[in-house]
Amino acid sequence: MKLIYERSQEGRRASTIPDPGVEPAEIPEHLRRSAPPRLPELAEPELVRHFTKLSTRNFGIDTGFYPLGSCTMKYNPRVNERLVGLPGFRDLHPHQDDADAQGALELMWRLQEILKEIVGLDAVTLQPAAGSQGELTGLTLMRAYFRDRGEDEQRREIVIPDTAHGTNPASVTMAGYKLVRVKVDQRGNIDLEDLRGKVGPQTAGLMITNPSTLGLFEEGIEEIEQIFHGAGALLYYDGANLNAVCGITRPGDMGFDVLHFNLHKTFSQPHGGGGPGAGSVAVRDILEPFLPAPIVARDGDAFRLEHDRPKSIGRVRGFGGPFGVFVRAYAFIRMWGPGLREMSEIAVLNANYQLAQLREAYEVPYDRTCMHEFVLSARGLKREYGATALDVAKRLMDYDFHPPTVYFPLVVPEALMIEPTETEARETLDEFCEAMLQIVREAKEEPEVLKTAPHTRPVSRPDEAYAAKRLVVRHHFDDET
Amino acid sequence: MKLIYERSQEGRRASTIPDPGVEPAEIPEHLRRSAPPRLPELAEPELVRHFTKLSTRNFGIDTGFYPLGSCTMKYNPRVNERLVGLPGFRDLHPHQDDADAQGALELMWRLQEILKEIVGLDAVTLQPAAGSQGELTGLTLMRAYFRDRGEDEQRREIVIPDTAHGTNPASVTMAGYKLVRVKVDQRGNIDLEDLRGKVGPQTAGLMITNPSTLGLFEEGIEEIEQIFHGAGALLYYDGANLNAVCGITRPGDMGFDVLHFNLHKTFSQPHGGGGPGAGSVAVRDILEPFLPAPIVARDGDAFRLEHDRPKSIGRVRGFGGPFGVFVRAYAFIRMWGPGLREMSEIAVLNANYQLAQLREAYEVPYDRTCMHEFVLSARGLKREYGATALDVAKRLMDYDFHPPTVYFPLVVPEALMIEPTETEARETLDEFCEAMLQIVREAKEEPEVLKTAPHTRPVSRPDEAYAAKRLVVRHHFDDET
Amino acid sequence: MTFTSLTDADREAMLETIGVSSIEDLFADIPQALRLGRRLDLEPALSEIELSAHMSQLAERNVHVGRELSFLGAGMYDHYVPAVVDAVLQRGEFLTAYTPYQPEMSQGVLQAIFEYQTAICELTGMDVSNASGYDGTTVAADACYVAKLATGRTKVVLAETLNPQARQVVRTFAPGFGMEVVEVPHHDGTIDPDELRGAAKDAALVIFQQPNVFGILEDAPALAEAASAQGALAVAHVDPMSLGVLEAPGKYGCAMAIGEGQPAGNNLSYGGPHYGFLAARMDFARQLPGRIVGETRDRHGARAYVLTLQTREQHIRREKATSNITSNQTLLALGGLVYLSWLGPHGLAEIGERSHALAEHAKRRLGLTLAFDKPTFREFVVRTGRPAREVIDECKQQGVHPGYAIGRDYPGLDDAIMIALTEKRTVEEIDRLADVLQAAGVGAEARS
Amino acid sequence: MTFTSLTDADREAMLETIGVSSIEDLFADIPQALRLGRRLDLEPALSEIELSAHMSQLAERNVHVGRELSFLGAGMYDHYVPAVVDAVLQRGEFLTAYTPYQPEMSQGVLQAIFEYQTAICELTGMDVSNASGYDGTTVAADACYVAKLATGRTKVVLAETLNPQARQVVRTFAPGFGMEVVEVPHHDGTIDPDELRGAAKDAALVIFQQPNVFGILEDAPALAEAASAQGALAVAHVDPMSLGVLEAPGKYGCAMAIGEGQPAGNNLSYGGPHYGFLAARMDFARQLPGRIVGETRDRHGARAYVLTLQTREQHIRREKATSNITSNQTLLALGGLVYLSWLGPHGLAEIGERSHALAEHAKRRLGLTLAFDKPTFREFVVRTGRPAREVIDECKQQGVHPGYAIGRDYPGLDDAIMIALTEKRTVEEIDRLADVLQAAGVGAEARS
Ligand SMILES: Cc1ncc(COP(=O)(O)O)c(C=O)c1O
Ligand SMILES: Cc1ncc(COP(=O)(O)O)c(C=O)c1O
Repeated sequence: MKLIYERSQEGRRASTIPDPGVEPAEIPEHLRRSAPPRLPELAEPELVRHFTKLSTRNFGIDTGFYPLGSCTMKYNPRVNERLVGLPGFRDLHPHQDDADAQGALELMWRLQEILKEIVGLDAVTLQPAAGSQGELTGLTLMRAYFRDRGEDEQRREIVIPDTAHGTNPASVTMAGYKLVRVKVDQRGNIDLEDLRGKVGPQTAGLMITNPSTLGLFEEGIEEIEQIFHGAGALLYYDGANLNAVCGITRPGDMGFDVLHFNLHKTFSQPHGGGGPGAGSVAVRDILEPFLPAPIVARDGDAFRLEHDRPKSIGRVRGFGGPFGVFVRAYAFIRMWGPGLREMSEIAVLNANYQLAQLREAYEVPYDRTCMHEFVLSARGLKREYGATALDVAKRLMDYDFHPPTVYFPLVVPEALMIEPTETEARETLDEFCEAMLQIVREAKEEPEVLKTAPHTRPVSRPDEAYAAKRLVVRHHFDDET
Repeated sequence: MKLIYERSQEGRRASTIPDPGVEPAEIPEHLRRSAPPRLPELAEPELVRHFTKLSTRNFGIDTGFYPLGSCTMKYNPRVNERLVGLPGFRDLHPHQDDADAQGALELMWRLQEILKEIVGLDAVTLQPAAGSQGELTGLTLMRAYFRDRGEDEQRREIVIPDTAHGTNPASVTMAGYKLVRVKVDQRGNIDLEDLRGKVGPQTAGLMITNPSTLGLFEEGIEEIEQIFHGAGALLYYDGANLNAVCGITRPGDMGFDVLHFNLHKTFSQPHGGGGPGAGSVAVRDILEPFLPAPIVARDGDAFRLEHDRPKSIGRVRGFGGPFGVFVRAYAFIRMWGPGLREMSEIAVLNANYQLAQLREAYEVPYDRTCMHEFVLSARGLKREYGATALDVAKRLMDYDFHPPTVYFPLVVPEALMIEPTETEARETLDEFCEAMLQIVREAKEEPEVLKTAPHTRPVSRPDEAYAAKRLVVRHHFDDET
Repeated sequence: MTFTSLTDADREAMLETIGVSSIEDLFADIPQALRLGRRLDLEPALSEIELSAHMSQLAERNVHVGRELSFLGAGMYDHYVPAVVDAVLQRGEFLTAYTPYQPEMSQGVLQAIFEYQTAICELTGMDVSNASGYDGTTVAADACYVAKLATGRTKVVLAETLNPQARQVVRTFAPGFGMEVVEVPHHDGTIDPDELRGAAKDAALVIFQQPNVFGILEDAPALAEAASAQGALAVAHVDPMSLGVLEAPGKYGCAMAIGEGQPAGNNLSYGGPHYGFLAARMDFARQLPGRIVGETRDRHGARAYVLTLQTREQHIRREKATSNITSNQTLLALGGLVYLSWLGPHGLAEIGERSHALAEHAKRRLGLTLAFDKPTFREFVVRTGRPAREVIDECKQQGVHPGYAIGRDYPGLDDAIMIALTEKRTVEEIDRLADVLQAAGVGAEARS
Repeated sequence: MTFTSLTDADREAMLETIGVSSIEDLFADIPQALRLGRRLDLEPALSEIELSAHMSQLAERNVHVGRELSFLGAGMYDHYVPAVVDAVLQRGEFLTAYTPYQPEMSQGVLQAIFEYQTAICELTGMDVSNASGYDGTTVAADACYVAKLATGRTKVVLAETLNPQARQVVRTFAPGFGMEVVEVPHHDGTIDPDELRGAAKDAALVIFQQPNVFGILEDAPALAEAASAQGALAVAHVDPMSLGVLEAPGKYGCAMAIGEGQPAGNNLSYGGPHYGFLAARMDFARQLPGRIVGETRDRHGARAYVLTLQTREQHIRREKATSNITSNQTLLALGGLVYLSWLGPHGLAEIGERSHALAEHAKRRLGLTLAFDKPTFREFVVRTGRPAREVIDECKQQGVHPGYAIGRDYPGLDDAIMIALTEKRTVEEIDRLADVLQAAGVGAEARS
């Protein structure tokens, strides 16, 4: 379909800007805009049609099942959209005085308290903008802690398992740490043998998800904790998979010292085609002095932004964090209440239910009870019929499902990582499994159908190499050369 | 796709109702519900998916061009949806005391004033729920007027041209009047010869749209006015086509005594798949005493609902009328302001522009400058290639257009009644015309394509006779016999 | 220019295609004398920004149910409308579509109406429902016309305990229908079935309300039976929110069930737009007003939905139509469907039970004299011993609207207030009501 | 139960399929000692009805810009967000989707991002934009990392007139990046190009802000030239709403342009979520952080959009990635695109001109001493002669927030207030500001 710039016609517009009836004001000539930006020009009806049509070329949770592993694509309650739209939240200026933002501050304070209870840690900063930024914040906190103890120069390494999400190693580098990789054993756990050899006085910490990106609970977690704490190092918990364990087990109780939440995953934020998120960070008391300022503090019935934190690492984002995300996360948790455990139970039940139906037809690299997600391998299909994980993913589209995450974690060849979440009905889980099984039959009987899939979407297999080669990353207007 | 009842599973639900913590209360046994209504049972995620999917099987103005003649399918400004959602409007109880509803009453009063100015009449009731109800209200007002003059027994007839919309004759009957039909002449005007013979002391009034449903201005309107007023009868103006003449000519100035607006057409109300609407009625002073109560009155800076209207015909609907519709209509008019004339100018320009492109390929029964809409005939196509107006309509769907109104007005065989409205861009008008011309070529070259159209919609040519025969008008549950 | 795309270049090209030199030329058919010849005398155009400010100011001057504690009911109720309702209604494909004349373009709304019809039939125990009427008053007039067509009789019998606005609307239109209206007075808040039986002789229909205008439960089965015994159609005007706990009219012999849809899924919106519902036994399907959707199959045999029984309607039958209705209240009815689906049978029953229980609690807590000592549902009338308007004004000073001054509609009840409870109200709020009433000198002994 | 579908029957059937007897069995891999063994200590669950009431109470305790007349700016501005923005963002297909990893499922959002990238490039005069950064502060840190990768240098030079929060964020992360930060102080509100040239020696980049933190127009071309002369990347932190009237950074030699997107299409929302934008010359495309959408063709040759240059990204390159960003701010950036499309070039210029003109009018009308006597854009700093916090408190008593107490960030400005104007403000409102300031003993002679 046309780009909005291709629908544009000179002289059209949707907006009318009020004329304040005052004298026009000067801009120094050499700073004045020389040529107007070629923004779209179209009247409001065309604007609405353009974006309405664009939306129909997109698939969201509201459209159907979206088992994108590691992303926790659960239903986003509609009431939350109404709540963030309350003028008292939506139109509140972040420089408003604390006294005139008590409702917002109370909400943030309550959320901090809730998050602490859920993970069993002592203090929370809501500031980080997303999980990745939470990681960078957490690692920076660890550095500040060690610097404070005079160990920063000594402790330069962060240990990460091969199963880790790409953000973990990337964050390690950006925090100025050196990456040390540890292997995974036959059961999908961290290889303790390998690990012991890699932890020592040079170690700043460990960084893992638990359950891991294989969807498996780290069975040696107690020993791992001893290894790191025994070496004077810290443990970082990537909270991306927290949906598996709320109310069941707590990272703080497992011995983790610092973690980030992905509020947008666990606590149901509309992912908006890529974001926004929130990567709130929780820490054990020893790390609290270093948290970014401001933090919401409570004095009796009053709430305030506490800016004065002398040991703080500083600010990681503007203002107090992505407030709209807090509103939704807080609302979501309040609707579950103390029964939040049930959310995780059903997430895990749903995943195991699907795993049970698919474990015969696909390979299961680590065949254990899974947590909220599971990883299959299409290796067998590839070997026998030449059908790859990508082919399976593309073919699923024709059955009206969003594909799972593919080719991750990297330790599993032809990986298909499936996370159904707790908000899916049994029929949907069944239908997806039927499609997955049907695709296995198709791979056998008519592999071409897979290779050329999808057949029902607006486009099919866009050429990524061609895109990277041409590098057309913006519209070029006709009159350009 | 499945009905919501077919997605239903016993024991599921979306709602949680707070428990007030008081003693349960009794209902007398013989009045208690014996078996629960089988409403859908599903969790909120499934609910949202169901209706989201249903919506994708529907076509609105936001989807594309919707030239449904006589229905004025113009763009519905999004800001209006925000405005009706303001708590001060949305959550205002209609029994609220006038003193605590001043904003709402002022809005209604202002709308009354605006409507009077637009049509050149003296008083307005906002109460009627839709155009049809406006008609019935207007006719009932006429009867009250004549009753008051002692002429009700004598004046039993309402004259209506053959071009009239079906609601006009239906309303005449429901108001207890007798229908007298008058013919249309070669130019699409009311046949004055025929008319003169039909108007006399037995005549209560005339009921027409102007422009007529042929999209043509009634050229003899001045004479017609004299005929009716000369006979002591009244003139009723069906305001469905007001979009053609705002700021250009006024029904009151033409001599009409009573009219209804279709606020939802002219002043852009989302039609919501069938409604809501509003059929506000304006009258000349002689009819004012009979208007339904309440009416919004102004005393200085205060506004109130005036209930005490001794000669009133009584109430035609609950409360003051469809308030949400007033909010949108008022907002729409305020955005145009005194330049509202331009709205009608462009509506008329757009229609003539399309007519100019289509007048060769289709038959134009009355070949004049049209107003905001025009009527083509597919008679030629039918004669030569067997392609009917219905076939043209169905085939247009494959070009992503909503078809025009077909087979109306009745005086035109194989009628296609096209109303583009002022909110369409020239390119859209062009694309539609190209499709219309392409369809003529198809009719010639591959008529089967038309006969079996549409080919791209979820269903194609549902069997209406079969529906009427079976009369399945509700879901029947499996356990029913 | 905001909602139109016409540029000067467009204008010129288009005029040229048409073959005229100015837009003015397009209006040549309008006699000069009738041209307005001046700009409309309207206030200056507002941009969206200015409009929003202006409308916010107007809205601010209304005391909505979020700004005071309100026990107003009397036909319109402050039930909670969940966010999913708005989310669905704001989908442009529903919002900006019109009547599904072309089924291929409108399966979405057609199926939704079919589902709505099913829900209304389930609630009321009827066989067929139309796609909606204007509101809870106009469907009463609609029912009269149906009854006339079905029975050939012209007498309309209304219970005095039917909502006064509904009775007024019937009175407005009955003469046009060629019908005459008779009312049966209430005794101590309810209708006497025997008296009704007498009045129903030769009547086309009898309309009564359950729960009635005072919130009181009529002996609805007996009223229906009294009407039917005379060959009149028994029509129950029912509150949808009561139908999780009260018997469906279809189960006690009614020919039709009608009502106001607002409590089930529509915002209060100062009285509209809302939907009225009208459902009937299958015998009357061909006399019903308005749209009806039926199931059928398409060219390929696939299930599909269409407007059916169109031969009843004005666009086909014209002066012989069963009604003149065209635009109806589909969007609001869709809101009703989404709401009822959100509730499910259990949610609906819970709202009924809990609103009712709260009302009974309020009766006890307030300890005021009841105007009528009969079983009620979620709404009841108390006597305050003072002019109701004064009491209401004093309570409103304290931010509480205690209820509806029903003396406006029923003489002799000038000191009465009708108090409505919904699931949104709490025990604490009822305590507050008790306090402000007490402060207004009402129910002094009530403080516990 | 509200957001899950699990019935008891489902549960049993599912456990049976899995082959376990209870849900507890599924957690067998979790060591007993680590199980929580109690319910979470959280407040009782709320129904949607109760939640709405609770959240409304919280929201009511915030004084939002609709409740007082506000001249607050300082990086976040009260521009009008039109209704179309919400309408588009609330489309479930956009709202509830995630990163377009599978282009066939996500052409809608991919094309939208491509359109957004184009709009940002047009505004800034750059060749390539990413799909969004977190906000206007984090993109400053992003720019540092890009510059390090691109130049191999490690020195960061920040203008002191860059937003203090942005500077703080850079300072937080620079050590981890292996970079050190130098600040160039302002003189009388602006940066001296010559001094900057000195500081920029061996620097990876220089970040300055236009208009700067005081609303003052820097001699941006000269600053860019001073940075470039030293081989440092010149990075302009710009306000999108200024770019209808102020020159595009790409036109005066900047390597990158970054900024806070909030003023262009996002609600204030107490500081987030918003979008940050980051655009660059094509030379730096391979060093940019985050998603970038590119045009390509599909299997059938049709135009299509995909995430491109993914080899920069963490999921491919892991510890060698140009950034760790995954989730970004696409929905907010989409809001920006819709907003900028609603404005068009003329609307954007008008807002710039009119906000600016209102600000100049306010300067005249208030007649207060300016903290710095230099040309500004839509925001300016005045001295009140009294502690700013006191003045602000007194004005707020009258329902007017006069602006930001910038002394918080810049010592020596304790009596200064920064006043921001947008197109939403009117001459009457400026009069009101003058009145309340006067009542607070500020600008006594200003009353005309
Ligand atoms: C395991 C894991 N860790 C970290 C992240 C990064 O989180 P975010 O996308 O919020 O930056 C993700 C998700 O993308 C993830 O799946
Ligand atoms: C010419 C004409 N008159 C009357 C009506 C009836 O108006 P409404 O649908 O609002 O009842 C319509 C529209 O349906 C119409 O087109």
